[in-house]
Amino acid sequence: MAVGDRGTAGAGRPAGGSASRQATGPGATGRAASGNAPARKRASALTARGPANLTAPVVVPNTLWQAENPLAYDGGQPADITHLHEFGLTDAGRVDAARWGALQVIPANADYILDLIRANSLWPLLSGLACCAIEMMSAATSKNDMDRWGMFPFRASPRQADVLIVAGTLTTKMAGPLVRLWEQMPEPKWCVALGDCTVSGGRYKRSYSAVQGIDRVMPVDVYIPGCPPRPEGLIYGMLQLGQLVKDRRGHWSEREIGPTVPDGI
Amino acid sequence: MSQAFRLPFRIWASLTIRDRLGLLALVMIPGVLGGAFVTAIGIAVLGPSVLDFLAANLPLVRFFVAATAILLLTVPTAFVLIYLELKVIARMNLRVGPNRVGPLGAAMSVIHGLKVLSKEDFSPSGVDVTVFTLAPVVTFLASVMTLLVIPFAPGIYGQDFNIGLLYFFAMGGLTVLGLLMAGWSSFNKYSLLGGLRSAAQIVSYEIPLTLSVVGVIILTNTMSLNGIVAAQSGSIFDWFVFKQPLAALIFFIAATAEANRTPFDMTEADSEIVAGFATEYSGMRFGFFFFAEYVNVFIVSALCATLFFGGWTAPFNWPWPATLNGFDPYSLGVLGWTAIVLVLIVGGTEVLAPLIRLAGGRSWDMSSTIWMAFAVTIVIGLGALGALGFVAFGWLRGLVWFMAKTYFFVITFVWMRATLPRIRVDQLMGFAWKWLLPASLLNLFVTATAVIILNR
Amino acid sequence: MTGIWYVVGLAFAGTSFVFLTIGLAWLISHRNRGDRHKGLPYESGIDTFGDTWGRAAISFYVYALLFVAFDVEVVFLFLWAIVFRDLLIGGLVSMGTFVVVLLVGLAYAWRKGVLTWR
Amino acid sequence: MDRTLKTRLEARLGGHLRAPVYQRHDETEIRIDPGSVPEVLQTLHDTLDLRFEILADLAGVDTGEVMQVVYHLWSPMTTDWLRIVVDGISRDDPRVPSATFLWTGAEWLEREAYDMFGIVFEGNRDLRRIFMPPDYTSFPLRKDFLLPDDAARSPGAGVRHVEKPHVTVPPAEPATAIRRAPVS
Amino acid sequence: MPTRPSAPRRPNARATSRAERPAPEPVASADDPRIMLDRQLGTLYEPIPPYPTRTEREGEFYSLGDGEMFLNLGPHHPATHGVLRLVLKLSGEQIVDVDPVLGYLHRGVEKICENSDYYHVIDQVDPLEYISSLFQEWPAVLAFEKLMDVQVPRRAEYIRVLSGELLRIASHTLFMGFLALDLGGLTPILYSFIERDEIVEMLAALTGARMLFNYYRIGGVNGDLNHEFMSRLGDWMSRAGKQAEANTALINENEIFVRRTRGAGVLDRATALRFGVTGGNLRASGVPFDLRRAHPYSVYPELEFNIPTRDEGDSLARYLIRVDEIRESIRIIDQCLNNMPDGPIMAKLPRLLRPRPGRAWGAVEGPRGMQGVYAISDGTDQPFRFRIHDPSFVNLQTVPALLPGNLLADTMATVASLDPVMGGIDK
Repeated sequence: MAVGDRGTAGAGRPAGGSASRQATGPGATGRAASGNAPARKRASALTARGPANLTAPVVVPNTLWQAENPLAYDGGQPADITHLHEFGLTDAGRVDAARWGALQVIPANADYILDLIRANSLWPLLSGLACCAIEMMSAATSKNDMDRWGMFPFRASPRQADVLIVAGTLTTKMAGPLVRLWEQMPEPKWCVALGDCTVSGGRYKRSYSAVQGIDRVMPVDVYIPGCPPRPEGLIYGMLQLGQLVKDRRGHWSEREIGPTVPDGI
Repeated sequence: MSQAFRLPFRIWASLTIRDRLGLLALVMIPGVLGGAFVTAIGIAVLGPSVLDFLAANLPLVRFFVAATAILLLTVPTAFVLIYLELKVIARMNLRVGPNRVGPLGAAMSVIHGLKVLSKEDFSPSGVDVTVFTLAPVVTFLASVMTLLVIPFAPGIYGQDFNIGLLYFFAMGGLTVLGLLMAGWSSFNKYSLLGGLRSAAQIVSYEIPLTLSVVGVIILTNTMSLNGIVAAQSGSIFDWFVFKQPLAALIFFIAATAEANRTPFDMTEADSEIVAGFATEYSGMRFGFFFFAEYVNVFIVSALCATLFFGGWTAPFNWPWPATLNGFDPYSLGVLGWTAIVLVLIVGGTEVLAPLIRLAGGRSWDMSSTIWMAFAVTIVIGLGALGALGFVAFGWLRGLVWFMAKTYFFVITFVWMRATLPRIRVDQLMGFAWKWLLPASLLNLFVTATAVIILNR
Repeated sequence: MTGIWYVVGLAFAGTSFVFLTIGLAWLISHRNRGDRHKGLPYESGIDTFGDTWGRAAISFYVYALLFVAFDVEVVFLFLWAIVFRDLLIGGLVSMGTFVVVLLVGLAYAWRKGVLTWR
Repeated sequence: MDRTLKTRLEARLGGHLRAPVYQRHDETEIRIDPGSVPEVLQTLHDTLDLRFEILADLAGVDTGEVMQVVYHLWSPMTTDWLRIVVDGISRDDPRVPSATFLWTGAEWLEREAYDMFGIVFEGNRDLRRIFMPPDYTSFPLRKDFLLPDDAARSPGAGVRHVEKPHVTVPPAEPATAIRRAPVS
Repeated sequence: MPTRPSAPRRPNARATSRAERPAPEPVASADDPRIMLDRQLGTLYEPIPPYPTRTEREGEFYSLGDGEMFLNLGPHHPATHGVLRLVLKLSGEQIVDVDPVLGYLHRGVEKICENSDYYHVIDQVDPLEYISSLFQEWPAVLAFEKLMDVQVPRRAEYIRVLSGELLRIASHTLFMGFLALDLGGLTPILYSFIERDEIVEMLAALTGARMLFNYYRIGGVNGDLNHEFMSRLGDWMSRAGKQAEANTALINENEIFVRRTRGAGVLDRATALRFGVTGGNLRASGVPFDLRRAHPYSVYPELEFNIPTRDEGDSLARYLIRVDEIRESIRIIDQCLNNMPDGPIMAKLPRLLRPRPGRAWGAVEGPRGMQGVYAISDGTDQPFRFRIHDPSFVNLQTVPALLPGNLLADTMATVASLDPVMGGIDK
């Protein structure tokens, strides 16, 4: 969809020199050692490490957020499910039966009308992580004015926001707070992944501390590639989100938890 | 929710849509029929006595009408103000502002409000749910009940208390209670700071606010707002803004702080304490805080207009004698007016359609021509009726002037919000206690001395 | 004194209005779906430390005390202002003394540095 | 490059230099031992004809065999950057005296060096992890910390810190096992 | 955050089919026990973080006095630029102590740069200084050119200075807007973004990117000046000075703004030097240290401009310094346009760069201070060590020294006036 200035510029340059270099380096023994199961070992930096200690693998515990409710999101999944759309294939977490409590006739019809309203009043959460946040602000300011579609009042508190625009690289240290923010937003809520780093890891595909695409920790409704995408790209993505809301009118119980991309993108 | 409580929901959810509809019909049809029957019997039997009862105490009827009108008018007022703020601030920011939803985005605020209505109303685990739910109620009430005493026009007011001003301040003071409840019950440090700030701020600015109007009371000898407006009727120079300029200034500043507007919006300073007292609020309970803020702005502006700018009195006498020289609009009666309106509409359409066809040339087909003519006729007719009413009815004249003055101050508040940064909390307090309070006392005693000296 | 009943009636009407609206919102709004994080207090996405309902700083209460003193004064001033035309010079003198006493108190508080936010 | 600076440096702290002063472009480089860091920095900062007042940078370096801490200083008395390479810090137990007694601003720079390399700065009163989470137990910028070629396909990609186990240097071919920086 | 009991492991999604998947149990409502906060387990009432303090300073910070409480600003907070997290120890509204927590945007750029070749490094360092990313490329290419003894053509140097000063103006304009926004003013940020968007669009005409340009090259620049860039620049320069005056007049004359920033966060000369603060923050404290003069690195010796300096060292001074620097930058751009030489824009270089082993340190004066790069080459096509020195990292470290004793509202006035960029701070 919205193509940024240089598309996925600088997304991790596969192997090339580094692979060959590491083959000459300790990667030779590293590959041999990489197979064994990780055993957690707390080794303080202050204790002198002999070669014997160095050979033992140092495994870092997962400091990410883990869902208390396994059906809600992908928290605490075994590592074989790395993307939420794989989780979405399993219809676990899809069913929303508790949503309407007593009245399942009236609100289903109410949704049909209310989603038209929701699509026209999407309040983003004022949360900027990195570079893309500047472009997000630029999209809200005079030159290209998101307020025209009613996307303007950037709420500072997640309790009053509708859309979480994840603008910028999500690191493993920030993932916990961000997922908690997403959790604390009231239903109905949507998530927009802005920029390559949030879509797929982008230029930090090879980093040791960046989450490779936020759809591993939270559901995403609209992906906006680009590094960074232009403000027009963000506005187009938000309009596509509004279209997505309209397309799903009255079908909230089937809302997919995982990442969903509207047609035509 | 306990399992037992959830059981009927489970059963209900297990039904199909058709079964649910059938079940609903099974319950509702006899209910509706029976209700209609009982109502008919009741009207037949009790109708006359009820009418006599209502006729006996008209003030009660009047009050019910007033209360309904007030409650139903707060929401549109808030919507108009929100749209005004969106659009005016956008213009001041060199932006366009909402322009997709409705003509010029006029429906934007309504859409926002309905969206807030349809959001999940979530109360976090840590909060004190009772207080958490009561806080927006108190805040909203505090702003709505002050509307009871505001004279919109001659004869159009909720109630005319002889202590109207005191009642106004008493009710307005309830706002701090609501904000403090919200901040305290939210179990959130931002909310706590916001609530405490609002308490200290509103409490501090209550003093200059009330002291600044004492001079007006000395001049008018009454606390009834109608009396104050009546005391200012006449030419523009009878307005108290000319007799009490300092009081007017102090009142405006203190009122800004009372309404938590920029530059005094410490309570929801979003760059310091995220959303202030409303941080944990979502859904409609947040929406009522939202409403209350804007209704407060309206009320404060209305009171500024009432106390110092002559309320509904016209700033100048109508330049030409505005009489319908003896024509009494009531004499025609409903039928007469209906006939006139119909004739005007049909005739106007007939007259305008050829003109529009001539002006538009080929581009207008017949139907659109006629519709256009009809619309133009309606607009012209409404304008004519409005002018007629403006000349004929005093209350309409007063309402127009009152609203004009009030919205002038509303625009001023919006302007200040777009322009000024926020002042620091210690500067806020210092300003209230070190400048406004002595100034208002000074104004008070200068007024008293002047009254003694001039002896009038 | 029927005015109080008007006030009570309007208060009742307003309360019912608010609760009816919230009830309507409850009908058409979403139910919650999420886990424990949703109930946690929002503090920039981080766990909060310490008791939120702990003791607040003293500076807030000092203003409350000042407010009580001066608000009572204002109540007297209102009544005094209404009848001011009747008691002209005497009323001015007596009220002047009353206010001056309070102002001395304010000046004392000012001197003590109460009015500087802490 | 500033020749006079070389003579000044040799005159002031000749005893501490473990290698001849090396000058290239607009940089003057001296090499010292970890033990003499406080003395050298104090001298450079206080001496009137040196007056290296501004700590431009503090960087850790892992050459694969030893650790280094590199200071860059700026002085109004010369047109050169002064680079102080503290050489010969053992990789197993890297310890360097802190520079916070002279430049408070070195505190976070040292925290970063500790976070990335595990270099312990004795005397820094706030030597915590600064970038990585507190319970992180590895040092990313060490040379035996390998990036996976494609993080997406590596075990535990994304949702947990991507790491390969530490390995020892096989003593057989030290020349090729770890690329050696052109030091000494 | 403390680790929570992990979720029960569901069977492998690929292995089992939908039929044998356990029926999901949705959470019913807010008062569902699974959402209810169990006060025993939650860290809600713990006065301090649950883990033992690791250092002396941490122990001193995480000890509560009477009537004090901790307050988190950030990592998600409207006023902390990006994901900075400030843990404040408050008594009432007064700040007792501050503990900045970084690393929420640590992307491991240095490690990635050490694993990518020299051309790729220039692209990788872009997002660090994401408001003015050219100043992050500049020291990198300086250091690399020192490594491989490249002589940069003068036209390329002039183009570098021209684009750099343009971006400096954009960064300073944004700074004013953010400062006003954190003080509660709505409008200045929008005017700032108008200016910034114009500059950035004209740079996009030059470099092809709007934000992360990847424009400087080792031994030159990527593209020559083109017609669209020059025409946009001409339009902008014709009213740049007037526009800057208009934008600043909105804030300078504002009594509230001046009262809030004057005397807030005073950073005296000695403290600034001890902290190693650079850039406008240091010049606001009275030290005329500007690398463009203190250690000239490009064609700056040929250009004439002043180094504005102030002595107050408070937020207002830091703001006014930026205002003056905008004027100076406009002067520099004017001179660049006047005596822009003709000639090549790139030096002759091989496709695969293998500089001979050595070490180099390049530093330039960015909008926030000294942007430095320390590069070690070992003869391969990838830097052996690539160290990035960011000014805002050093500037931000003065916050614990500036804030205590002030009010909560002063946090924004001070942090915003230091003008941090979290991308560079967290690398």
